Amino acid sequence: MTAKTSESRAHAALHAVAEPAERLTLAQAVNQALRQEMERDPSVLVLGEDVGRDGGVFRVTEGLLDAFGPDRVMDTPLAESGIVGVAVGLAAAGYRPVAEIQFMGFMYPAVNQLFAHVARYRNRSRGLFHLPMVVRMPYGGGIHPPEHHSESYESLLLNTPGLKVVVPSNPADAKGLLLSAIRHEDPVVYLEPKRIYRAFREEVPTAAVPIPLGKARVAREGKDVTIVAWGSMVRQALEAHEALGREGVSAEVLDLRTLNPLDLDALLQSVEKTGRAGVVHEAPRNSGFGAEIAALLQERALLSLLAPVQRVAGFDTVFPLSLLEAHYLPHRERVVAAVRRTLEF
Amino acid sequence: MTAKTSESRAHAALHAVAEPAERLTLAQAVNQALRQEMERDPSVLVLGEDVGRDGGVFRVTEGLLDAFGPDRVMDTPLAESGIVGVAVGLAAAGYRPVAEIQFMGFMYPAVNQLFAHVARYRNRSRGLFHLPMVVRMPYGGGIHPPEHHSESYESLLLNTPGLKVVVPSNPADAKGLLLSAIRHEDPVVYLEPKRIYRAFREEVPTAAVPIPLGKARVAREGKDVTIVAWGSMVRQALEAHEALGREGVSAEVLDLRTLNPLDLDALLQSVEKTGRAGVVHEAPRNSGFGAEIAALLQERALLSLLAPVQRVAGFDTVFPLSLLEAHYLPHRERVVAAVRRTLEF
Amino acid sequence: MPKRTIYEAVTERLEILDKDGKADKALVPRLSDEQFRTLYRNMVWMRRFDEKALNLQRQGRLGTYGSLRGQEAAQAGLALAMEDGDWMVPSFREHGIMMLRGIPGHLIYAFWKGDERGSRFPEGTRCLPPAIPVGSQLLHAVGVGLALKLRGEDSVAVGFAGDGASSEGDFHEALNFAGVFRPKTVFYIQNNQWAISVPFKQQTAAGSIAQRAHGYGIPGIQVDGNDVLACYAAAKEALERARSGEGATLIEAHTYRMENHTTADDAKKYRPPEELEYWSQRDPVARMRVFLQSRKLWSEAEEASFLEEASARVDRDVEALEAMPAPHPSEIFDHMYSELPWNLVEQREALLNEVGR
Amino acid sequence: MPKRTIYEAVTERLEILDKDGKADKALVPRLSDEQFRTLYRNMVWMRRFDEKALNLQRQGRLGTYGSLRGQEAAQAGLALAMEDGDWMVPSFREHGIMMLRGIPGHLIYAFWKGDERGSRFPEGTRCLPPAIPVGSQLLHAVGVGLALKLRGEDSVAVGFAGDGASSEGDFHEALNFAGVFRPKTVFYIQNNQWAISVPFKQQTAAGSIAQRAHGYGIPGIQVDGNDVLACYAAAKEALERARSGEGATLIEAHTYRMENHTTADDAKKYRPPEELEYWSQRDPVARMRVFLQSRKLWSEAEEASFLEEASARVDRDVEALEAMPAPHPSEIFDHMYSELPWNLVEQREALLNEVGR
Ligand SMILES: Cc1ncc(C[n+]2csc(CCOP(=O)(O)OP(=O)(O)O)c2C)c(N)n1
Ligand SMILES: Cc1ncc(C[n+]2csc(CCOP(=O)(O)OP(=O)(O)O)c2C)c(N)n1
Ligand SMILES: [Mg+2]
Ligand SMILES: [Mg+2]
Repeated sequence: MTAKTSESRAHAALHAVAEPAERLTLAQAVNQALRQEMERDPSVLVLGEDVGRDGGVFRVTEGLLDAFGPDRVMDTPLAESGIVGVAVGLAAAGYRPVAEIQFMGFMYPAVNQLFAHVARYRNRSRGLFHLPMVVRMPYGGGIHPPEHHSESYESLLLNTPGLKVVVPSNPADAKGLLLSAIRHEDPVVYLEPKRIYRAFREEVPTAAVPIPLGKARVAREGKDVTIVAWGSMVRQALEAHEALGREGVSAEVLDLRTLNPLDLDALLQSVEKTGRAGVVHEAPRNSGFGAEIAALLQERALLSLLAPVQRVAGFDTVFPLSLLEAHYLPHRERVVAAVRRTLEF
Repeated sequence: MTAKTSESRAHAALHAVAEPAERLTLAQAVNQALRQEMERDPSVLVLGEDVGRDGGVFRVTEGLLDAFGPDRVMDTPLAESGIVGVAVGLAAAGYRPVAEIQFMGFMYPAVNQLFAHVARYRNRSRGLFHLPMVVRMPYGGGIHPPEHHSESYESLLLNTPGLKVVVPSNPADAKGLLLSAIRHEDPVVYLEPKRIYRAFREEVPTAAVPIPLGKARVAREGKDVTIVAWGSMVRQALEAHEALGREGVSAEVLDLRTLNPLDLDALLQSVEKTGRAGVVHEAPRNSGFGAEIAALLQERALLSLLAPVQRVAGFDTVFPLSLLEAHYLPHRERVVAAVRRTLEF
Repeated sequence: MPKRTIYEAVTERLEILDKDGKADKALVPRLSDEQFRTLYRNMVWMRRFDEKALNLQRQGRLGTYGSLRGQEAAQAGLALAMEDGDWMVPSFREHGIMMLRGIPGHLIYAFWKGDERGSRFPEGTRCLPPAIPVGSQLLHAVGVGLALKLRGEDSVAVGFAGDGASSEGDFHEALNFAGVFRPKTVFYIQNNQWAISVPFKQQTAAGSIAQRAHGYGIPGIQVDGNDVLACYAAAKEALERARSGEGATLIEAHTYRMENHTTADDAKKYRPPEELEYWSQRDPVARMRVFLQSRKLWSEAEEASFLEEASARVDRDVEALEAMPAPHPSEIFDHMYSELPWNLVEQREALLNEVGR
Repeated sequence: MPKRTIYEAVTERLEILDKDGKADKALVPRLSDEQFRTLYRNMVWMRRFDEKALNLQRQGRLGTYGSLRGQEAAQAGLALAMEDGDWMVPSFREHGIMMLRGIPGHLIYAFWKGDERGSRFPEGTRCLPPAIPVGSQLLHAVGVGLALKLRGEDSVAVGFAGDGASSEGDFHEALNFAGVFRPKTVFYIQNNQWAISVPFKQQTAAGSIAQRAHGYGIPGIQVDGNDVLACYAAAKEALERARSGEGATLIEAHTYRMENHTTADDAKKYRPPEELEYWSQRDPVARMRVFLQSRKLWSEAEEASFLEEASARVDRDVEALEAMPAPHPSEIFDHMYSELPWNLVEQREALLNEVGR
């Protein structure tokens, strides 16, 4: 609660320039960004499974079909490779498709198109063709669904050069970052933390105010330790910040917002200040992006590190079905414990 | 040359028990392992594109069709998802398929089968079904081919729990590790460093002597620094060892052999001894497996580390076509330079 | 004639019961009265099982659930045609036939409750765990069918998928591999007209899924999926073909999803009520009842006792479900590999310490 | 009749020139003498270009090269049917038609030499870079064709693939999307009978690729791919259909790969010599020459001058290729994104220091 309100204050501040604002959920913020970009730019198209008449299984594209018609909001056949592959052609021929993969767990059939083509087209054609397209994917756990509906595969995207990867953690960022992603000239994979689609409302500027890609956000200032997180896990980091605060530990929370390109300066600045760091993600620990964060910190800030960078991650297992899901997901206590390890090292 | 001969001596020694031996290339060693397992166990099958009549585009499966017939050596249609998906059914119903993906660069269409099914079947069925299957993939650069024929995607496999990942660096290991992989009860992705398929011959035990999975190999003993490598990059590490030796630097070369499960003990033991480490791989640096190695070392050996773990990796770019390939691939001088950075830190 | 015909074939549809349950005598399969009764009873049982699941879900005793209402004939007809040793390679809406093939109902409920133990079926049931990534499992059905052929076994693998799944690349690869390798496989596609909110006519411009078979050199047939006799007959023929080594068949069971896609869905948003009306008039259970009546194989009294029996079985399933102890947290780790690697040992330890074993 | 027909599938094949080049008068497309000559000349040119490439490769002046020998008619016929504004979405064996569509030969050679600059085509050529993952590009052709439809452009996108590629899931997804969205797209499948060492009959149990169209609600036709007039006529019809908004067509050009798969392959290991013999007797260039002769459109003298002209053009391509400066190492980084992120700045710097700029 307190975390929530103080966070929204933080945003209100960040976006003070951009009043008037309204209180939206993350899902509504994404919807508004899509709507505003489609109004602004006729070359923006939306395609995917159930994005039209149904308005998306999370109701994120609700109302777009009525507003823009079936030529700009396309319910596709059930085929992820087809969705991304057709988007490639649309983008190469001058459109700005925003493709939806219904759940990141169903990204796999699209991996050939995404990794072999979307990520490579500009380089392959030495700049003649580039693909200004966005692939939206709800990701992560917390909604108690069947198998394959809870996964976080960002690490796979990050070892594949050519894709920008953006992950908002709150409604205001969700809107501002998506605006930038749609206007961006490089392909962007835009990951939506589905567990917080409706978890809370926050002030979101009514106007279309893009938030630049590649810039992290200090969600909480602190001096003893840096907690690095993105997307859904920022909530856990903020809760840990509150809990640690009560123990007199001042934890800085760095919300990366963009995973590629990483905001290295913000990362180093924070850790050089605090001397301690932990990184939180839902994906399995092994070869997860937390490893890259730790590797970079020991590479570039070893002498500032008073303790090993701690990783709080999913287990190196399949994401469990709902009865065991709560055991898998990183939570406040695990973040707090990791921070303690850095303090007690 | 010296590296080569001294290395083969090292192996000859390692396998002293296993005489008689013959001098084979890595490709011949893989072929021999397949042949011996197919003779030993009628449930072992080989399937893939061009593996039959053609004997494989690298001639690795040469002679198997004639020896075992079309029911056990299947030339499949051109469809990677089909190859792996059909292998899943064969394995679930009691066979031990060894599927080939012609190049790791064409793994993407098979990722849904490999990651959503092969890696998960045992867990999904709570142990009722498991998949004793191997997926062989020639990987890595150095052969000057068209696009998609040079890639190293091991990091994608490693962030996906459920797959054992094995990478031999020499003919003797190639045979011994493949024997274990085929006999193993868990699915194994077996990566073959195509650039050294025929680069050299070494003593390989004629008998079928499995080399256990999950055990790294100290390819060279050293006391000043540990160079971690696998597959094709072990050559570069060994060349660096020689070059450094001439400068009086004693570099230990650790050949991981198995990437999942990682031989953590061997890794820590070596680095706690040397206090310095570098890791070499062809895949892009960002979120590559080198990050995991560095993350683990700073997590578990921070106080032994006299310098940051150095990563010598491919660039965070698409793997270039042949005219620029040599600039991309890690080579001896880059490894030596990285080691110097650890010494001069 | 300028162009020369290089391929000519037709796609057929089989119907035995008309929409009101009147049978085409000539086509009625030679089954015993008891078998006719069984077909009907099994559908009644499935429907009970399904209604109970929806109930439990509403009460929060199950998670998201996918109803099979409307598809009872498609599953009961096939079930009667299958032999004991045959394999099932299901998608996620096959729980009706799974029950008929010996999978305990409480396990099926457990699956929908979010418990992996629900997919550990009794030894020998020869049913692979339900596959969620649509279409992908059809390749497994080809692999199993190929294994059966290679071993010279007398059994067949039946692979299931939906109309939406037929748009995935794996559908194509599976049918093409099946044409080439002639496995002991039957592809059983339940075309229930909807893939969540996408109607079949937006899923493909082909008028049927059955006609896809022309692209793979295997036989294909459409069957009235709400006609349990037709489903039985078509399945029987295809299973025999596979069993005798003549290769795979594509069966499209043309049926209808009477419920929401799952309990997480609201079909009112996208589905015209007239359509529901139209299909309600073709209810598979009602049609078979008319057939039984026409053969004097049905009575109020028997109906009542089926229902009671069915309800009792379903209640026992619920009891068994709720008697299952909570899964132990270590289950997250214990089935990943044949042995626990060091990282899972550590992570398992950490979790057990956290939850206090 | 027990079963009711719901679909009748007929697939046709178009041939105009017989194996010896004799034309079916009624079918000969209405083209000017100059156009007939052009078709022939273009094939001669392609063959020269191809022979030179094989030569360069043997001398180590090109890398692995994939010959198009035998497929000249399939590419020349289509090229003549296409309009200036049309798009090409090639695979890796379309260099013949790429040249005819204005892609400089030295760029094509550069591609096979291992130089990405070879895929930066001149502005406005409307040709996407060659795609190596087989089949995947057909989806791009659907996307481009859809863009053309949405913008109401009068152009068409032609997507290319081979017989092997038709087994990939993306082939299916592309044809199915095309049926549903009716893009301005033509699928042009050159069935050259081999996918490296796998013959077409092992690639699929379907007798043709053209008959796959029945599964997607789009027209499909097979054409004698060694008959340049038939290829032109079939392509023309399909392009017009797409142009006028009537949707996509699947064309199977039934031809033959006369060379090894690539210079890295040795077809002797798997290919019966009789087969080569059979197809040599159906050589596309020879057949068109006979046709020209029958129309008095050919003479020794002209032939000699074409050949000289073709050789001269090809030699200029080689000169242009070898006049290209070596690519700068920074090219590895410069086209990854719209701007260089910090990690590429660092890595680029490091490389430039290493090679000494
Ligand atoms: C590869 C993949 N993409 C998306 C989904 C999400 N999803 C679950 S069911 C479904 C619709 C399936 O339709 P159909 O194949 O007709 O089966 P039905 O639900 O009608 O039984 C979708 C899109 C999925 N499970 N798998
Ligand atoms: C997805 C994928 N898998 C494997 C390969 C390797 N490969 C290159 S060409 C080829 C055969 C292609 O045959 P076909 O589609 O008939 O085209 P052709 O070479 O005959 O022109 C294969 C298997 C590839 N390029 N892409
Ligand atoms: Mg359906
Ligand atoms: Mg071919």
